[in-house]
Amino acid sequence: MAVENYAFLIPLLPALAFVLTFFLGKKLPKGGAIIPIVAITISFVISLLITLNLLANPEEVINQSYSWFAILNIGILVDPLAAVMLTMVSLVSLLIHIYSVGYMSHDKSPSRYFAETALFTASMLGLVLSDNILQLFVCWELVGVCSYLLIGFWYEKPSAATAAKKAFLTTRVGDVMFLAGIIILFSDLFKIFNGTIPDGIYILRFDEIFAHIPDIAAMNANIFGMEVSHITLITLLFFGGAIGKSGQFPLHVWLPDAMEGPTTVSALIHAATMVTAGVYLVARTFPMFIAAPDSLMVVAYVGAFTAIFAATMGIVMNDLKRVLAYSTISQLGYMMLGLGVGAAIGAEAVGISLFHLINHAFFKALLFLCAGSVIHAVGTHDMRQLGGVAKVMPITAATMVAASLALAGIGIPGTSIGTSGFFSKDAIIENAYLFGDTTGAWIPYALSIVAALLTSLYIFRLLFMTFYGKPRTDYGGHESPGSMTVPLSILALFALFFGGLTSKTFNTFVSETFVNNFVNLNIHELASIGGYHLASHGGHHEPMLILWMPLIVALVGFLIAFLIYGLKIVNMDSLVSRNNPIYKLLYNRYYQNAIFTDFFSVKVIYEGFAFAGRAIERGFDWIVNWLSNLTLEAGESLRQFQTGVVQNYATVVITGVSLLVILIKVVMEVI
Amino acid sequence: MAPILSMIVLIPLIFAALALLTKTKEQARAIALTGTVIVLLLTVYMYFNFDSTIAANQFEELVEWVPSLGITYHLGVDGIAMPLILLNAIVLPLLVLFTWNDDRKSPNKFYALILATEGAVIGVFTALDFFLFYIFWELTLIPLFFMVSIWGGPNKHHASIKFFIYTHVASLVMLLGIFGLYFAAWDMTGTPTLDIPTLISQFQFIESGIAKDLIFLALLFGFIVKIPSFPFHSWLPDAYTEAPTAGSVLFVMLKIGGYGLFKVMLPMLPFTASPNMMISIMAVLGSVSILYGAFLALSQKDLKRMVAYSSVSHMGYVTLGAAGLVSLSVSGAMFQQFSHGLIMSVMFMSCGIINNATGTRIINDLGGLAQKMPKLAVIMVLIFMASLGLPGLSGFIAEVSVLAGSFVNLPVYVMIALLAIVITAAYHLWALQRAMFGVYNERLGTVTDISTYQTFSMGVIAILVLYFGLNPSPVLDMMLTNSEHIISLMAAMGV
Amino acid sequence: MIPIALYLALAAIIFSIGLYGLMTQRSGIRILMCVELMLNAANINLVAFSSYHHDLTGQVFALFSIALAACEAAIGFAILLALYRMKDTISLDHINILRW
Amino acid sequence: MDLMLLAPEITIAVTGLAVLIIGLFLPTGSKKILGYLASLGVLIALALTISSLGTEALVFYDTVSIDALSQFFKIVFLVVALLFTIAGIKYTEGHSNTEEFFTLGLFATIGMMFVASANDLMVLFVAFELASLATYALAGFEKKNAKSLEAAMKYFIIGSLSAALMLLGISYIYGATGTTSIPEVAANAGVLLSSPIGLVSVVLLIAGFGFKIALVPFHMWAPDTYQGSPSVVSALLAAGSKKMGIVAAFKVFIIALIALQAEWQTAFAILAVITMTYGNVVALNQKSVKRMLAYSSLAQAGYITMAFVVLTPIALGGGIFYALSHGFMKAGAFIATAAVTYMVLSENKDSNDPDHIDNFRGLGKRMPITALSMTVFVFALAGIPLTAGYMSKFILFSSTIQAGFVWLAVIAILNSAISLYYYAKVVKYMYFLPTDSEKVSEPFPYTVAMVIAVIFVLAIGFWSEPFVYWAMEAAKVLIPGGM
Repeated sequence: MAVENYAFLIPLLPALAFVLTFFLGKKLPKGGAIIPIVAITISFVISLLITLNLLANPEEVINQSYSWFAILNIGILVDPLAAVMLTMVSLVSLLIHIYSVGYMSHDKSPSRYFAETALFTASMLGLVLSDNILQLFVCWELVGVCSYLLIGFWYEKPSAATAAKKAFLTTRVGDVMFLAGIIILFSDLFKIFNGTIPDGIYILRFDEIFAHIPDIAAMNANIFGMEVSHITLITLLFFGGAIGKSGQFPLHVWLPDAMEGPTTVSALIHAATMVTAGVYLVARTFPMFIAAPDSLMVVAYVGAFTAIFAATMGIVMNDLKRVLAYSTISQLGYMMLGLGVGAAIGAEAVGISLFHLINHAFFKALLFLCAGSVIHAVGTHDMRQLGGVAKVMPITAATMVAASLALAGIGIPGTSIGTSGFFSKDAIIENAYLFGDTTGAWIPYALSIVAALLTSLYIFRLLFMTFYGKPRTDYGGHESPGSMTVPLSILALFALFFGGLTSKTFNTFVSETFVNNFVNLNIHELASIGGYHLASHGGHHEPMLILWMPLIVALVGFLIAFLIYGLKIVNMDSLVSRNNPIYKLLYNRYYQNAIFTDFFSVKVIYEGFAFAGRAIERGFDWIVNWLSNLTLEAGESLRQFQTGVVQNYATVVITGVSLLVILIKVVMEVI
Repeated sequence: MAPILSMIVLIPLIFAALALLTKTKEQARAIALTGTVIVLLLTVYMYFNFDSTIAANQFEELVEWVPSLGITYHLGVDGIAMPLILLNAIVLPLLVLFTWNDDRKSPNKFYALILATEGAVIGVFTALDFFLFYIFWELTLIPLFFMVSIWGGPNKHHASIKFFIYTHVASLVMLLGIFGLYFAAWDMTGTPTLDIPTLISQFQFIESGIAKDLIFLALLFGFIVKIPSFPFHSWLPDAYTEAPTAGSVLFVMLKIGGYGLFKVMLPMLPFTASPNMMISIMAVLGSVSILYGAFLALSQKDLKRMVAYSSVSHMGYVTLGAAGLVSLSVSGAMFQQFSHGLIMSVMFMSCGIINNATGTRIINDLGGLAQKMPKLAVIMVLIFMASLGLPGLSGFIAEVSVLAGSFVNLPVYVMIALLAIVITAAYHLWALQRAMFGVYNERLGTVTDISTYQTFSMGVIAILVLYFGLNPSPVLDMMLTNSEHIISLMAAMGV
Repeated sequence: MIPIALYLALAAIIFSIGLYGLMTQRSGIRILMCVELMLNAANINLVAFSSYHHDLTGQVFALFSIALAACEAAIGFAILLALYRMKDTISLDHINILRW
Repeated sequence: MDLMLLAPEITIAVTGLAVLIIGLFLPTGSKKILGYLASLGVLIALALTISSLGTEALVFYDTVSIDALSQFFKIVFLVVALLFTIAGIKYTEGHSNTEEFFTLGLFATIGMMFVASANDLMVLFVAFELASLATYALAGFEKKNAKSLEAAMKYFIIGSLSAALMLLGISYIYGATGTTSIPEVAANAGVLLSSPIGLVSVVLLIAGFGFKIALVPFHMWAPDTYQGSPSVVSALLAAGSKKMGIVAAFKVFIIALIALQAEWQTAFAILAVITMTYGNVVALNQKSVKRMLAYSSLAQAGYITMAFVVLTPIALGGGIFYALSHGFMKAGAFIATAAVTYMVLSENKDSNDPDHIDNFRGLGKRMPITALSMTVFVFALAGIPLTAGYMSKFILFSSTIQAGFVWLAVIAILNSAISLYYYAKVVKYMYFLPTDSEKVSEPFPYTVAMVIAVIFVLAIGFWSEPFVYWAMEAAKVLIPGGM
């Protein structure tokens, strides 16, 4: 099958669409939306064909490399991991594009919007396709800048412009760590090759990197007195990048603000693409993480903590989109946790995490698009002003319920009945249990369970406040047009059934990536480099309670939400008050804005360092000016020497003669 | 073979003289455009006949000049010089177009100075004799000095004199180094010569270690002031800021400091008495420049001044990469020169346009310009992204090569430089956000978007930035050839 | 025979007197005279050395020097005269428009 | 004895006398011809000198020597004289005593030429005085002008003092060695080593020559005189008579007193540093262009003095070459100032400070040729490449490094950098500061003189080979053998 010869078209077509839309879009109806839609459709078809082909023939991994510059290359790598990502990204992006045709129809410059989203899609697809870490970084950054452009799409709104900047800068902090990781990796490989790299070998290619994991692991760096293996260092730095991109604590602060962009952008960024890039990065370089158990531990803890941390804030937000934003952060935490447990279960972790990633992409895109649909219709995203929207927008409400069920992870353990989120999230939580069982680190599991409860609580709170009951204000509104509801419905189907249908095959398919193909060391050897052994998965069975636990807490969460927001048996005003310190803390988002933005960036960097810098700069200027003034003043005072009286001149001459005699004597003595 | 190098050096100078004789703006700019386009055509011809697989000097011309002092008229280009000549040849015609419709006093002098600078700068890149090299080196000062003094901003006198004297001191110190080298070689071989390749190859035979170090440091000082590197950069913000837009662009074209670093310093480096100390000096200066320039840029209120400091920061990569002593880092540093030239010219053009349109460059006084100047906004976003090192644009290639390459030998310094990346992003975005986005500041009055000429010249450069970001090979290959050559020399010495 | 040292001492004394006068006097005429003193002190030296070496060069030199001193005096007086016409004074203390 | 060897000197002498005599019979209105006559004479002498380049001979009982050094310096003096006479044509316009001006100038030139070729201290002293006396008179040429008279008075008094010091020094040398012939002094100079007389006479001679060269602290007259004298005369003083001091010092110290090398090398090292630094620093704030040029002249003298310290053939060649370049640059700069002064005075007869820098405002528009020439001169003085000044500094400074005097070279280089400030200031005034005044016609003879100087300044900078060659040949006279 020749479809692999067209794999390079997957990112290229949207990129081309970007150029065409950018220059021609204004002249076409609806901002030239048709161009990216067609391009992405083709990308999706190719991706799907490749995925199907890989499913049938797992060994037919596509890997093509071309020299780029110096000893670096560009190339494409489509293995199962990449293939599923490609398919998901192109599909979700396609649906969002179609949805946007309606959503953006009233905007001033839809062509710019479609151009930017096309570029965004292209970058994301390019990221997934990369066969080397540098190209991945390139696309990673492009994704970042596209998100900057899209979040700041309504740039005349100061808040949008600020949010865009914040998003870019915060992720940039992670990017720098990522880049540092790449640089250290490069230099290690460079040294391993002794500085002479044979032609045709591209040292930053993943297969090349993985082949040298033992060598890299053998290198140690001394950081503040601690001996750290380079492999741990590099993977931690990579994870630093992932923290930024995937909104993990503490670099998640940009994500809620990113809601300033059009809702479709939020869907694109928070559901399918940008935020998953971090997870993908860790998954992509998972063999390295396997060899660095300390890093995996960090991944697990950060993931679990982020999951609960974000969820707590999700329950107090009143802004529809913000709740979803925190939900995204929280779910990304789950994905990270899923990867982190790899220290216990090996390559399967990639499968589990990716599965949740894909499912989350569908239901989160759906949630955002539903929210967008509501906002589009009623013109506000403050939930306190909504209520009873279900009556006005039945389709939107129905799809929203489907998405919420998926997010909450409702399903019956042990069967194939359940929403997508059920299968993937449960798997993660169960594996977290296993992780605790194997390594003795129970905290991630505990956090993930509580987070599951909170997840259910905030999403049903959202449902009740928005769709249930009576309108709190007179907002009018109507059901959205077909171009919007059709994608919603398709996504709803995915959100409900994708997990159930694929849960058996998906995991093996994706995990295959690192089990047999592609990496010349098998996963157990890698683990032994890291100094530990993977648990044998086969004979292990979790207690029944553990299997049911996620569902139970989800239902508890629903119940609480129903009691408070559905039946209103608890007076909200007593809880939601300025006097409640917990509420205050949560509502103010743990004061992180104050801490990060105001204190850290503004006060410390801007005022502190910049002030110091200016002072030093003035110092330099002062030195230069002082020298020049000194010279000028010396000139001025030496001039006085020339009195104009001729007798003085004679005196000077005569004194000069005498002094010269003495000076010569002295100098000659000295020498 | 036609003396093509003499032609590309002399044609701008001759056209400069012609431009000086013109009376009107129309004549002057036509002459300037003709001259620069001829140079561009010749350079392109030369580029396509250039063998990028060898590190040797090509298109050499050699004529005796002052034999009793060993002075020759010796020109030639190698892979270090070729891209920089190309940079000048490309940007200068566009600069002329950019200023096409400007109204200013004495346009004849203005265009004459632009042409003279081009000739002098290309002269530095082609000279293979230190005497000639120094002549062109100093010759670059004069037109720029006039440029700032005549058409500069309110503080032009201070800025021009400061720039003139400051860099002149540096040149003189460099001259001392040249003298040392010249006579050391003369003593050893018995024949005077100022031929650059010969002198460089003689450097290793100098017996006195102190003499070698002093010569090296003197030359290094001359070059890094021109780059400029922390802490010798203080002429730059004033000069760049006070210069008219064209002057700032010409300053940016002045890549002679970095050129000297690669052409003269690196081949000599392994033979100094204490190469490790020299490497450390360069590495410290480079990495501190990157960080320091970024912080200073962050604290600026004036857009152009911010860009000027960002230039200090970016040029730090050149020094750092040169000190990295890995072919990737060295070629990356060379590429940084090339890329920085392209990016900064558009940055300064943008500053100029904003200043002309609104009458202010204070970032906080601007706002929402993107609504009134959409074309400018697109170009500016692209070029700001390039400047902050966005992949896919030329700045990234350079920076990542420098950082990755240098890390092999200089991990700590690279880590310092990495700290600057976020700050770099911060000030770029801050400026973009405050100046271009947000609510339009009505006090700025009515502004119109950039003219066709301006769009063309900025657009072409922006496209080149993109092109070289995606496909750096056309210039990077020859840089790599040369840097590999340099590194192989060092490897042979066991450094 | 008078030892050469005495001639030299005499010359040195005369020269010093000339120097002293040059530094302290205000009148242009006196300054001119001091200059003449100094020149002649040197002439004494020359002549003394000439007789010491039994060599005529010194005396010839002295003759040339006397002639030159005369020329010098002539020019000097001419300048002073012109100054006097203009300023009605030959006190050189106040002639200092050119300074710094 | 072949009188043809002295043909240049004779030509000048004859011309001088002819000018003087013819002048007596001409009415004031038609005295312009005298200038042309003088110029013609200088031109012929110049041609004769150039044609005799390379000859070596001793004449007048070995008291005068014709060699590469003397010929080279004679060319310097004659070129300066040529510029002086050409510019003088305009300057003396309307003066009743034109003939005196040219005759004095030509006589001064003869004095300088004989200093260059003196092989005997007596000849040297007499020629030195001849040049001095003529220039005393020239400095006071404007006898109705208080400044000119004051300049002449100061020049005269300090000059006489220096002459006395020099004569005293020579008398001691004569006393110690028993001869005044330079080669014989050299042969017997060993005696001086053992006695304090040696040191004293060295210092006295340095004071004597230092007066002409204007080395700090013997320079006191120079700024005042250069400022007060007519600009054309200042040109002769700065470009010509200063070089006379240098060539005299070359001959006396390097040839005659080489045995006392340690003493005078130290002295010159001190003086060079003080002189260049003082000159440059004080020049920074000057408002009178002539005074600024005078201080710059000090600085340049300081650079040239470095040749005495370094004392390698290349350094000496560089010093000699510098003397040539400086002749053109400084003469040109003063003549350009003369043109400006003329312009200012023709607009306002009572102008007090015709050479004030404010009068240079907008000169680029008012007198384009003058302004351009002045730019070339000051850039050359500053040592901007492709000018004579750069080439000179190149050779001189580089040889300083070669000889290991890095500290001296560094000081010189820093000085050179400082000097850029005040040179650039002149250019700034001429081109960047606005003026309301109109364009004026530029006086033709000044223009000719300036253009000649510009051509040479650029030619020496660009086509340096012959000049460098002859400078090096001249240096070989001082230190035979060479490198």
